[in-house]
Amino acid sequence: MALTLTLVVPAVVAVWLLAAGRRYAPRTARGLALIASVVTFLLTLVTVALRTEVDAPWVTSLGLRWHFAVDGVTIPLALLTAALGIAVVVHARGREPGRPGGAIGPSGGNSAATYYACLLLVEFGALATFFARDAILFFVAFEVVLVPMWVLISRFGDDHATERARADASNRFVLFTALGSTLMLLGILVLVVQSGTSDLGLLAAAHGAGLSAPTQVLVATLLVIGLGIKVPLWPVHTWLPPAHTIAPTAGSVLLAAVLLKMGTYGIIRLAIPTVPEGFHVVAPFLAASGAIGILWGGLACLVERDLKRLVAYSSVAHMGFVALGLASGTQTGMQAALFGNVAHGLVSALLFFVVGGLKERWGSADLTVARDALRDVSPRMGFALVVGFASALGLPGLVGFWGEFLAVYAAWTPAEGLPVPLFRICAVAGVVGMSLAAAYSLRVLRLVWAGHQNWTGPVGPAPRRSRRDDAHGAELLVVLALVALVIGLGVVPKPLLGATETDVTVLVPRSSPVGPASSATGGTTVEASGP
Amino acid sequence: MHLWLPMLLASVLAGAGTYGVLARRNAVLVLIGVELILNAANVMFVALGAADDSPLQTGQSLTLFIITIAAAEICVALAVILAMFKLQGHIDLSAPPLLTSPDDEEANR
Amino acid sequence: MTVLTTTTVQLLVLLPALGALAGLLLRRRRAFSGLVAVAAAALAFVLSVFQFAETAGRSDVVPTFGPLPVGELQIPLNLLADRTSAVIAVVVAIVGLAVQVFSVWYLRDDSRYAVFASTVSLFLAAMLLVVQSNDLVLTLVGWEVMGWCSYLLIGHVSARESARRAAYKAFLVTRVADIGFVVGLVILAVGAGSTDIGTVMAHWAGQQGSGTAALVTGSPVLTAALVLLLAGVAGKSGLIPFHDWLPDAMEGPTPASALIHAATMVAAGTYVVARLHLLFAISDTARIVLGVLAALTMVWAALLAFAQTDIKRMLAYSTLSQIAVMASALAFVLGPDEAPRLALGHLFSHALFKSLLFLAVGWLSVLAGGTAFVALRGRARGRGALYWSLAVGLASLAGLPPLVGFFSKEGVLFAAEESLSGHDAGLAWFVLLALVVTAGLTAAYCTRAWLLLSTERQGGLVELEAEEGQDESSEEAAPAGDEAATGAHEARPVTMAAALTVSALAVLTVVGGLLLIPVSNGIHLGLVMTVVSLLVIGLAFLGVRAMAAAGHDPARRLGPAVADLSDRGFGFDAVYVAAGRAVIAVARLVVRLDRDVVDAYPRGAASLTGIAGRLGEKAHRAAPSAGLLAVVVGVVLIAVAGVTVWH
Amino acid sequence: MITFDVGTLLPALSPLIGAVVVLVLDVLDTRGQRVHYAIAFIALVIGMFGTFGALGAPTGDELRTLCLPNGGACFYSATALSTTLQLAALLAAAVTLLLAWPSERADETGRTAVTVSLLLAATGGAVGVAGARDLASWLVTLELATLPVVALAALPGTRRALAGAVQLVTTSLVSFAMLALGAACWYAATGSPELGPGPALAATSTPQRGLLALAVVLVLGGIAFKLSLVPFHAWTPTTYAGSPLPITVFLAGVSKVAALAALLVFVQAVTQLGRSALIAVAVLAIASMTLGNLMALRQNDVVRLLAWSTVAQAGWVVVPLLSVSSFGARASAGYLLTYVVATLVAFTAVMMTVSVVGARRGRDLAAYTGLVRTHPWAGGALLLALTSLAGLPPGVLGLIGKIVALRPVLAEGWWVVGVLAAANVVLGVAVYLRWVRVLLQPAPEAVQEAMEEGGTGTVTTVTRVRTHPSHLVALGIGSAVLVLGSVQPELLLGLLG
Repeated sequence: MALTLTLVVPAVVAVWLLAAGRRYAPRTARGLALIASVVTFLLTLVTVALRTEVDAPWVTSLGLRWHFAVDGVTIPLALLTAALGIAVVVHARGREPGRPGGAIGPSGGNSAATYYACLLLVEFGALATFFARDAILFFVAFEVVLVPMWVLISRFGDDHATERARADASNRFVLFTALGSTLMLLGILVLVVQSGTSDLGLLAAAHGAGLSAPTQVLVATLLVIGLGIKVPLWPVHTWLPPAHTIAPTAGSVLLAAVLLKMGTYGIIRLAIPTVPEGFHVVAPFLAASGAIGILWGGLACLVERDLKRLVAYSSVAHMGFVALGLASGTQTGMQAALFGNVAHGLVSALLFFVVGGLKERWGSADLTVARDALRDVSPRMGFALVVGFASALGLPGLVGFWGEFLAVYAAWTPAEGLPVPLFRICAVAGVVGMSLAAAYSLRVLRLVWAGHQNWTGPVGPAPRRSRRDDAHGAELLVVLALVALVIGLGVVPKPLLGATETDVTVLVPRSSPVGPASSATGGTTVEASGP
Repeated sequence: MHLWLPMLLASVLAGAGTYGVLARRNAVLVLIGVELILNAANVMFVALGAADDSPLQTGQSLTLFIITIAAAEICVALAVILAMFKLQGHIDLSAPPLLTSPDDEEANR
Repeated sequence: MTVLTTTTVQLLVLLPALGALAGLLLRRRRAFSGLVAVAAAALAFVLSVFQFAETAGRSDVVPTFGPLPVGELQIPLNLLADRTSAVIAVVVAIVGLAVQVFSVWYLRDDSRYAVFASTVSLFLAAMLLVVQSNDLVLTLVGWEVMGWCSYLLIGHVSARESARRAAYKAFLVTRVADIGFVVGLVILAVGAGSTDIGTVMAHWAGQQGSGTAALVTGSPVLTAALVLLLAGVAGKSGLIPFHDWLPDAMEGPTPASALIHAATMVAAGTYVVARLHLLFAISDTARIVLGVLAALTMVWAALLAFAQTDIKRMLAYSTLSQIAVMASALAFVLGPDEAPRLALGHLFSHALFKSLLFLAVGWLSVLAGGTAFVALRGRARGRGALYWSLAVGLASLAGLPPLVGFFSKEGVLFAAEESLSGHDAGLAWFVLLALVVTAGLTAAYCTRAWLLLSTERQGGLVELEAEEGQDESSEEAAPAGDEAATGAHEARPVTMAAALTVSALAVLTVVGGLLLIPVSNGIHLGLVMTVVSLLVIGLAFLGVRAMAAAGHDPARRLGPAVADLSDRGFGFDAVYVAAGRAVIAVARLVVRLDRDVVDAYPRGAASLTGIAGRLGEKAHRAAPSAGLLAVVVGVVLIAVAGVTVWH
Repeated sequence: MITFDVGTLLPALSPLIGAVVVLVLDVLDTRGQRVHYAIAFIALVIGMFGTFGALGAPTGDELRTLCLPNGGACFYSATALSTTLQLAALLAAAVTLLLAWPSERADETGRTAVTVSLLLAATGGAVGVAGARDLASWLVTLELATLPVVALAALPGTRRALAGAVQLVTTSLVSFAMLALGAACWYAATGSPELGPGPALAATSTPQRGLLALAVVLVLGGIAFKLSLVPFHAWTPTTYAGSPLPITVFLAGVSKVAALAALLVFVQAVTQLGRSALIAVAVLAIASMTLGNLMALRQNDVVRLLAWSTVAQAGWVVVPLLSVSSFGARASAGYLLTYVVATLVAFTAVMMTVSVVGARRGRDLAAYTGLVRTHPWAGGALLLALTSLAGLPPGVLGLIGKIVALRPVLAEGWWVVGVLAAANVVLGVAVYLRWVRVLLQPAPEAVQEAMEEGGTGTVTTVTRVRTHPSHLVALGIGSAVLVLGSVQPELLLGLLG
């Protein structure tokens, strides 16, 4: 029951806002949205606590069931989504489109209600995706987020950008993702038709029993490519930077912190357990593309001028680590991927809130413009920025570290049968990527936080500007909460890892026993391809 | 009697008809081509109907149906062609028609 | 183990971290944050002493969060409390406390003092974590956090571009070196299936014991892992080729330099190697690499130190060479666990006298308004405590008996001497030579520094003008950075606490020899080497005295060119710059590829649809006959397709 | 004597009877204008009621009638599938009727009777063909569904209308010739007029199975014209753009249903097709998807856009037939339903806009700027319809339709076709979102002010035009079905049994 409500509440409120919202003042609309998101969050907590489950027939002629449930893999992402759902609504305070000083999008009439409705719809779609336990239902939920996010980008996008640029960015987003999800649908359908059920639980339990090897490979390929576009993996990532650059702050946050996760989550949920052999064949390519993505994104960040694009490229790099962990096919890799997923969710959310705020203040996110040192002008934003980028460069004690380190470890010892040398190369690439991350993070901090190298203005502590210059009110609240999470989970990662542990053992059979035995095998494999 | 003779005739008719449809630009001639094809069908029906001896003379009755429908078709077609001739002054099918004219506005309202 | 030890060790790591957090939260109230910082350090000191008492002759494994559930890999996240960790913890805590107390006075006018203090506390926590860690992951955590803190401290005065650059350089160089470190750790952990240091060593050593042919001298994999590990160590400890970030790190406020150089960051590398020395003992290759790197670095740095025009930079180079001296001890295998003890012994003494030197110099710089020798010329005279502190510090650095530096250095020499007869005699000879040369050079630059600090400038007009000339040039070269060193403090007297701190360190440096006993199991003196080194030191002293006749700067005898060159670290920085340029070039290439190749497909598809559409429109001028043609052709096509095959 | 079950035949009969009644009435009283529409509407409603008999029947069994004595073949049967299609046709016809409903200004042409009766006749044909089970009635009803439309298209007598009509009539003639030939071949191959699995199976083993194949492909070609599959689509844009909007709606709705119904009758008769014939189907499907989307992407005239989108959707309709089975047939019908509903709603919205701003402007994409704000109901419905055509939520109905259509394809292992279809999904999304973007754009200032006054605004003229009530009814029916279908697609798909 709680589960159903969790999904129904945001959807209904969103529809209501769309239908009747035109008469509402932005304040009213925000109130409704806020209530909705808070209720959703509470309901999510209840759902997670009670581990409730809904299973009712929906489209019987398709064998499609209204089947939602919760498990360890879902919990962190669901909570993250629900929490960010509140965050984005709170953060939009005073920024509504069509308001004087409203920072969101070009104002066309009073469209605040539409804006909030889109946010809620995205939240609804993401939650449904994470809770779905039916392959086809998963696809349907997966599609739900497309149109609202498209609207967010094209309608409420950066008003400094031209109409054309906004159209381009939003279309790239929606077309790429539509292609991806349709390919995924093909994979799902082949899988469902071949194995006769679309229940993810049964599919996972079967571990691909009764599916011929070619079928498995076909399914795995379709699924990985389709979901990979959403992740986004290396060669198909080009939709991300423009989308992030144009999207409003909240849009970028949801995009990076929630939508991208749907891709990796899909791989974990759909591809790996249902067609293990097929995935085994695809894994090396996944790993390679992940590794390339790590280096590619890191390098691109070194010379990127636009701060938001930079963060977008860093997302590509970080998701590369997740892909690497997934590809390794071991439980460690899976844990790494799941942790990395959430970690990147938090970090990218934090970074986009801060960077978006800076862009609102500066009018542009161009790094080549010389500005006062952020640590002088607005220390709070500066602090948040430092924490964000420190975590982005994988600094231990912050949430970013664990996922990446474990991913590298997992890549060094992939599951049996995978090409060890390739994976070792990928692991090294990962570590190199970490130092690239350090390079670009510090580059940004050096330019933005510590002051610009060609800055000719007054050196030293500049006078504090007006209160608006620094984070305050809602923005401060959101940012601080994220900072707390980033540090807290970084210092004590155990709860998060513990939450996913048991279900990972369900999804992936333990590849190699631990302890001395594995040390022997580990040793020998090392021998096999030692330098 | 052997079926191959009527079949041959049918195929010749069909071929001729198709040629007419393709080669002719004059609408009426195109109609004639269509008629030829239809008659090919009729020939087949009759011949085959003669061959088998089902109680309800299938072949022959089908032929009648075809003829009737063809008649109806041709009526409508001729009507349209007439109107075309009135409006455009020619019945050349290969000529792209003029679409814009003042009367469209109110006609479509 | 006792509950007491457990909590002690946990708190030892935890308290400074909490101190950092609290300091950050209280940053508005300067007094509080200062108080918190000092208190945290003091508590850490007490706890470390307590641990020292507790761990007499035994070692305990201390749990923290409990193992991490990460599938196949085991990450117990344990700490270890034994004699070694206890001693090093003590010295770290001492230095930390000294730095905190001192910086309360030193950074009095700094608007960002609170942040500085908290960073130092965090730094302390990280180093203590590395010291206590019994888990590769925890080591890595502390290791990286230290790097980050050093970044923050060096870039503390971020108004100066030079400071920003130095911080950037420091972190980047160490991080690049860490590529090796991380991969090495991963290899070690993968082998053992666990990151527990005990397990790891048992596994690899056990493999060696199992005596398959490949493993007699350590498997190639182990060697690879260790060498990679060494890369990281070289980064943090500033061995060639990663050494050049350290002198630039002088951009940080002097107390920060004291912290980084004396006890924490640079020492961490040595400490980790000492911890894993059991493995290094197996792999000759790794030890040879270590020995050679160390030998080169110690001489190179000592050479550079001599002609520095800025005393902080001189001290920085001396740190480089001293760290290399420690490391060189680790290249040998003596009795069970003996080499590491000697190395750590030198670490211990170096921590004491180097922190002493830095704090004293900081003090002096406040009085003199700069750290360039020109500014400091003769300023040490008649400063009482400060005068003697500097004297003791430099003497100990030069290795004069009976100061602590003497004993520890002799220990290292002893290690090398001992292994002359070992199966790695070649390495021993090489290192020994380097050590002796370094001893001489060290004595030389210490003498020079002392002469410059203690003797007034005298001489003719020409000399003066020349000095003036050098004055300006060196003003530029000098970091001149610390807000403290702007001379604003001339009026302000040093606080008792700060003065006491320095003096206390001085005392420790004098009596440190005794404290050394527990560290390296008594005093090790090789008779021959002692004599040799004392001779060398004496010669160097006399030589420099001679060069400095009539109050000249001995370095000036080598000509200004040398001075400039050594100020620029013999231009080693260029190598880094070149590397950076190369990476950026690759990055630009990547961006171009991203735009023109990877993204070409979607754009191409878009334009393709456009073209196709246009063609389609051309094909659809609404001529009826065309439609008919299409129909018939279509049917024929399908017919052909459909009839040809039928089954 | 042949059995004759009125109840079963009612759906087909009532429109035809209605047509006759209308004509008679017109003879009696030439002034009756709207009464014709009323009668027609009643006739259609009765027809719909007639379908409930078969729909209510337990799944699987079919009501047969017009059977030869002593258990001979039956010429008419109503399965769940066919009956659903009939219902769809009747609904579509009703909506068309509502859209064609004359406003206060009675039209002086006095053609209402003709128009209405033609509409009814065509509807009757469309309904009949779904149930036809023998060559004769199949051919007759199929043509009955086509010919009146030609007349309707030509009726306005404008140049555009005529151009459309000419295209339509010539193409339909040729395709009818093809159908006749196909029928002849079928007869030659099977020796029986019955369109059932029995004869076909018997024939597949005989030497004349080549003829059977020929029959299949000829029929396919003939019907492909009505479905406007590439390359038989040439008439579609011209005719759609030329004929009056209600007739276009009829073409887009009822005719498509009729065509598919006819095709399904034939396909279900031919229980197995050669792989190459299937390849032909696949090629047709993919070709029409691609060309349709590509062309639709460039249109600024919304009617032409919808015309081309019809071509694209036709591809989606036939793609499931790659599995020659009741499975495939149901899937195809299911997709057709989703398409018809969405298209009807879209056209209704267009109609409303046209009725406000006039034909020329109303067909221009620009006229829809900010429609969601200026005319929330029409705008919202249009948005829902477009997303449904694109197969994206909130148009869940269309999304489910895509799943339904693709499932048989992959079940038969045609995954290459699947991938191509996926590419076309993307194209389709581009096509429809192009329109949606316009809908969502902020409305022009003039319109904003008009909104304040409560008038209905458009780009240029801000006039208070009261939208025609019948349009609103049509919109209501359409969007109700669309929304219900999106919330619970089973309501539609379940009908197919």
